Amino acid sequence: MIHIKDLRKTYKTPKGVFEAIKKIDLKIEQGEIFGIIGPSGAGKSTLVQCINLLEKPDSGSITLNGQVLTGLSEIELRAQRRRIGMVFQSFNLLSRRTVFNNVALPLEIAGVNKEEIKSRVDELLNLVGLSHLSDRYPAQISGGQKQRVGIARALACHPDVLLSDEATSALDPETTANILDLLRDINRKTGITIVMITHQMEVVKQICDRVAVLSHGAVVEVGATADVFANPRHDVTRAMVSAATESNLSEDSLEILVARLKTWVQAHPGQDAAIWELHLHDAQVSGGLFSGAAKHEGVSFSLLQAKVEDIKGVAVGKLYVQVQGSAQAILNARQALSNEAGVQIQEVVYESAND
Amino acid sequence: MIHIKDLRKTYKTPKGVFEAIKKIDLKIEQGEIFGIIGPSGAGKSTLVQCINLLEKPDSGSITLNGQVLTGLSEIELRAQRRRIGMVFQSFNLLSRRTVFNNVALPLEIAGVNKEEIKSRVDELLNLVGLSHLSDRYPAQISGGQKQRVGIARALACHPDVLLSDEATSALDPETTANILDLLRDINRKTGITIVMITHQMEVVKQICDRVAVLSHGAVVEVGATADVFANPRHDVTRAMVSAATESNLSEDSLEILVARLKTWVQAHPGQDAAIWELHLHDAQVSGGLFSGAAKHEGVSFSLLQAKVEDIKGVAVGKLYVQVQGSAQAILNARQALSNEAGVQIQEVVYESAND
Amino acid sequence: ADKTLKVGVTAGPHAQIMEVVKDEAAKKGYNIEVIEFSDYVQPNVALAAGDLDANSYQHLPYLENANADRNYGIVSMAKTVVFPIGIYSKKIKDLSEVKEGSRFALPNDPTNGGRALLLLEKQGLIKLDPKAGIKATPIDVIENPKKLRFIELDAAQLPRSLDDVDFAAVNTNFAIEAGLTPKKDAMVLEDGNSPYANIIAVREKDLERADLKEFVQIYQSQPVKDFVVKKYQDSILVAW
Amino acid sequence: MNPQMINLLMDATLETLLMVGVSGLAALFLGVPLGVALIVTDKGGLLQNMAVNRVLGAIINATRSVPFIILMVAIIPLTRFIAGTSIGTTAAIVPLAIAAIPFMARVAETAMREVDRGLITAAKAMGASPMQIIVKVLLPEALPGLISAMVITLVSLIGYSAMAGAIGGGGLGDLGIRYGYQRFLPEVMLIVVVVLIVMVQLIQSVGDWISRRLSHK
Amino acid sequence: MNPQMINLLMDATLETLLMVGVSGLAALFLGVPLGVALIVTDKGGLLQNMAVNRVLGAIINATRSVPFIILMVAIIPLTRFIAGTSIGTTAAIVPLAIAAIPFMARVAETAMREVDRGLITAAKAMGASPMQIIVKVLLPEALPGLISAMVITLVSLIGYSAMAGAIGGGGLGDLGIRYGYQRFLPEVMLIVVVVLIVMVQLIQSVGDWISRRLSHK
Ligand SMILES: Nc1ncnc2c1ncn2[C@@H]1O[C@H](COP(=O)(O)OP(=O)(O)OP(=O)(O)O)[C@@H](O)[C@H]1O
Ligand SMILES: Nc1ncnc2c1ncn2[C@@H]1O[C@H](COP(=O)(O)OP(=O)(O)OP(=O)(O)O)[C@@H](O)[C@H]1O
Ligand SMILES: [Mg+2]
Ligand SMILES: [Mg+2]
Repeated sequence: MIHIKDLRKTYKTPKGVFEAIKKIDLKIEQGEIFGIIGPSGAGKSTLVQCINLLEKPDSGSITLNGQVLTGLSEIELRAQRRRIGMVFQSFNLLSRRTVFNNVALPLEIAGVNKEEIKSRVDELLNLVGLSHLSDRYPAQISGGQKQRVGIARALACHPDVLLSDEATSALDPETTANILDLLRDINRKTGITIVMITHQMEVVKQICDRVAVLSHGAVVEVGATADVFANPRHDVTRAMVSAATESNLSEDSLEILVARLKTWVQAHPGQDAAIWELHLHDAQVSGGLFSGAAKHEGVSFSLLQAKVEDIKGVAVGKLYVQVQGSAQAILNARQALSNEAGVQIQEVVYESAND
Repeated sequence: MIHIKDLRKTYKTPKGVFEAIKKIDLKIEQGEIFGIIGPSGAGKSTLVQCINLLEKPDSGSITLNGQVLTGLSEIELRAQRRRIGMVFQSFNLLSRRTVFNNVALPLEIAGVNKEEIKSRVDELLNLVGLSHLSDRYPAQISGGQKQRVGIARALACHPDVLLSDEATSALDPETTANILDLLRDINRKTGITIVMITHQMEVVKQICDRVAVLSHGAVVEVGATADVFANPRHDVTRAMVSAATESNLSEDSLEILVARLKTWVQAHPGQDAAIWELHLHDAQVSGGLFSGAAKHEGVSFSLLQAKVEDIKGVAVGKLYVQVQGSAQAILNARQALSNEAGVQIQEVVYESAND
Repeated sequence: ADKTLKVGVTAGPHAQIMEVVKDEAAKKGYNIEVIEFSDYVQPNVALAAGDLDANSYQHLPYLENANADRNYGIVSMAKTVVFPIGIYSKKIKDLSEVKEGSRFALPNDPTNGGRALLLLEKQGLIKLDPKAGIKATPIDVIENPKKLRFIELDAAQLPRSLDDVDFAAVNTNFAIEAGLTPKKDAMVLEDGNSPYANIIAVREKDLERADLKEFVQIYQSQPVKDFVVKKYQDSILVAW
Repeated sequence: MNPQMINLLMDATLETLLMVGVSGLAALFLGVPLGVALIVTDKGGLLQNMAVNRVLGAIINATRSVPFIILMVAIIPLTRFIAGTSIGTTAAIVPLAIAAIPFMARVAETAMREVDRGLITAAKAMGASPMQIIVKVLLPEALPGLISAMVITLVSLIGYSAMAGAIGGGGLGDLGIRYGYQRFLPEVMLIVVVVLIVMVQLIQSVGDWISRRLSHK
Repeated sequence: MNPQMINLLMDATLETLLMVGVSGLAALFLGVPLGVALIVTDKGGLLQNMAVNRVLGAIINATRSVPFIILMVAIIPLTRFIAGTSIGTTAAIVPLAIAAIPFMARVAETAMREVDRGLITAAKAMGASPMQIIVKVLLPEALPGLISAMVITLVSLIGYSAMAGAIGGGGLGDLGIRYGYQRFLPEVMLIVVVVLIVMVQLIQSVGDWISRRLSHK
């Protein structure tokens, strides 16, 4: 569907030429929801703006549906762009048009007649929950409302491709969920291809079939979302993904927990206690996890914190558990757990009455 | 520290007067990191802009450190504002000033001398990771980079209060974490009071001592972050918080899991299998959770998905587990789990060989 | 419509007189359309182009010059009035008191500027390049023993400038309207038989047009003369 | 003041309105497009074409360089071609328009230069043609500025129209000059100036009002 | 062309430069502040004061209403007070400046009107005084527009300065009119026009260059 080949893009800066995109090759399939993640300044916005040639690449080619965009005349390009919806990171709403007329703009440009525009815009505003604001001007609505106007506008012409640059960054979790449902729905019904830049790993996880990780203007990793999340291979990916699948016990929490453990150990002579950090790589293997470990009599587990994500049938994540029991029992349990494949175990604290 | 009393604010719109803030009373303590969450359009930005009177409230008073701001002359107000840093949702960077000079602006306004400005700005840019971009203009940097310039600028004058409107919305998880660490650090060292509007529940959870939930221009809930997250009392709060503490098994995942269960049950005559959804309200109680349930011989648990947050010593969340065993064993285990306080159990699927 | 005549004039006495002519002509069934110009070139241009039937704003030397320059093919049909130019001062009483380096203001328009210089030459204060003739401008001054400084101003501006210059050449009409009395205040005044009598100019081919002839007759009638004498006293002299 | 003077004043007011109105319309319908052409052909513009841009700029500058009196005279053949005559109010409209068009183009250019680039980019992303971008984005977004530009042009035209007397154009300014300045009738000058002030104040107020109504920033 | 004519031309060029330069500076140093005053006292402005705003607006409009010739005459006492004389190049600067200041104020106002409100708000939030906001935000952000405004004003001044001949101001425009046009020396007119075009083109190019260098949008 979208084929990005050998793309390069530089900007002139006070300190010389800056390579915003060093060399990118990507293939995005028809009907796919394709995520693009990466640290701030990695070149994500530049990349999507190159897809519909809003930024002229220095070299390389963009092919859309077999059509090489980079070779097209302005007029031919225009026809192609009408099939591409775009949500801008900075919204780019027209300040002198109402919410309604902002959403109507792409329809006007496409030459849709007035009645159809009216019904389509009403429908769209309804979908993004802004029907009541149709007469307002952008200066009179909130950040999240602006963002939703941008989304409605991008969807107005029933595009074949949606380029979305941080389309849910200004939305609360519930509205985000609604918008993602909406996008997935449209994707299922119309087979629209969606390219989604986002910083929100939940968003990637919930909606993206595949994901590319950008860093310093290059793709460092690309693959099915579950694969990338389960086995991040690049440091940058790990740093990004850990936010969705890991959750470190905060210092504050740890302090409270350790204090609690100490009290418990004091009160139960002969019993020890520990906090373990468990990394899961594969849920199928972890099937017997707790049942197996718990079978060792004399140990009791309790869950402190867990972030385990089922990514399309595969559980990935980290959990913190508290173990209580005799020193030997704890040791046995640990052994048992360590033997399970797909589980890594790390001791965070160990409190013993002897201390 | 900040005392908001009986605040009201309306806007004129094409459809008549709109009550953006219906009536808000809030007390924010010295040195606190205070979160404000709420759906898009709830009035969060309006509220913080009222705190330093960038928006003139219709009525009500704002008291800062015992000083009633609402009664001050413009000149007195100016002195107060210099003690308040502000990060804007829309960045509001000066397009004709470089990154360096944007951060320098509040220092210039405060009359700091050139050398000090230079060293302070360099320090700040370093803190937010933008030292290499100091000569660039806002049009030449990415969204997340702009946001970090905004943060650096707000911190420039060592303010007593930081009003932050979605200061991390355009940042990737790693950068967000760095910024939050930075803010917490400053908070600890200088006792700065931080008012943080955010849509990111992780942010609230990680950094906010207390949190207020806004909906339709009114505070519907306010309290310690852990309390609010553990026991959301209002629907709006539940909807917001669930994103951080709950994670529903996606349809896709469920499909795959059910198929897998069916195959397993077919292959193990006499054995049943189920998926349960467990809600945890209190980790201390859940101490014996798995050990207890797992003691019922003949059942094996495996974790599918979990989002359990330790919020300052209290575990809150939801998890999905898969249970396998004889029908009776499963029933027993379920009974045992249900009897635990602080745990709610719900069956998602039950597969039996008899089906 | 047949009896309509378009006549170009410049603002001031020419226009005022023409209003009277217009009223007189109306009695004879003529409709005179008076077009006022605030420029000294356009009335001839418009006449030559056929946009006017006649104009009344210039003196013969000026017309001759204009014809020589631009080949208008315009001729004088009749004399009208004379605006004697005078030299005035608020600083000195007589031209003999003119000091070295004095500032002399003169009109900056071509119908009057050359005249002022010629008047000054006549008083022996300067000498002009003989080739310049009526077109003379300060650059045509070839001898200037008193090292006079020439300041060219809008004709209407001249009476207003008397406080700032040592002496100035002022058209009588502007002098009167500014409250000066030419006979009394002028140090030098052109006389009535000056060559600078204003004229009614028409295109050469129209010289024999009956309506224009009748128009001239109306202009040179007694009521018009009475008006001029009464209105302008001695500052504007009838030249027919 | 005698009735004749009142008549003169009425006529002059109408003449001024006619001259300023028609040449103002010319400025609107030709000056704004010219300003648009300057913007879009400029470096980084929608239809970047430095050659066209330079030529347009040079023509505009050349026209603006020529003092109005000289301009009036220089274009007489054109005036006659358009207005059928080279003198009078109708004829004066032609040079006034010729002066107003490049003036408006420059002021409009300044107003349009400040339109947020992101909005043009957004329209491009929608597949808008340059014409659609101009009509649907550039002009509407610059509208309050363009209205100020129009007000500035109209007021300047009132000033310029005073010079139209050179070709018999008449109008208030010329009346003021002829009677007030050349004939030393300060009262006429005063009345003329008062009428002019009222006229300018009106144009300004209407412009400000529209501009404010349209600004939704 | 004879050496005398060349002299005249040189003098006239210098006179024009002097008149336009000095009155341009006046426009810059008084017109821009006046434009700022219009902006900040307006409804919703930094120092909202509708009374002051209306009075300033009325004064500007009144000054702009008066045809330049009449203005020149009307302010003779002021001119004499400031320049010591009412005629000549120095004297011409006074009415030119008086005309240029309100003109610049209006064009600058248009340029400053479009500055993003959010930036003013941001500066307010930092506790900036109105003066600091003007100097550090309003003016710098409007700078490219202000430079265009200055160019428009300078070019208009060149046109106006041609009328300064009425009070003996001299300059290129006047030279062109008197020698080229009235005394029919077409070569003089041509040379004058060429010099004027070069001058305007230069001002425009320098302005565009600065404006482009400063625009970081
Ligand atoms: N100038 C205005 N005129 C009219 N209504 C306004 C104006 N500014 C804001 N509003 C309305 O007031 C409400 C609160 O806006 P505000 O910007 O405070 O929301 P918010 O809680 O910050 O939302 P978000 O999370 O989307 O940024 C919104 O419904 C918005 O439409
Ligand atoms: N016009 C420009 N001139 C110079 N450098 C630029 C320009 N635009 C972007 N850059 C640089 O190019 C890099 C990529 O920018 P881009 O906007 O694509 O980043 P991004 O991945 O979208 O970041 P973010 O997540 O913060 O939005 C950044 O380092 C930025 O500083
Ligand atoms: Mg980006
Ligand atoms: Mg907001």
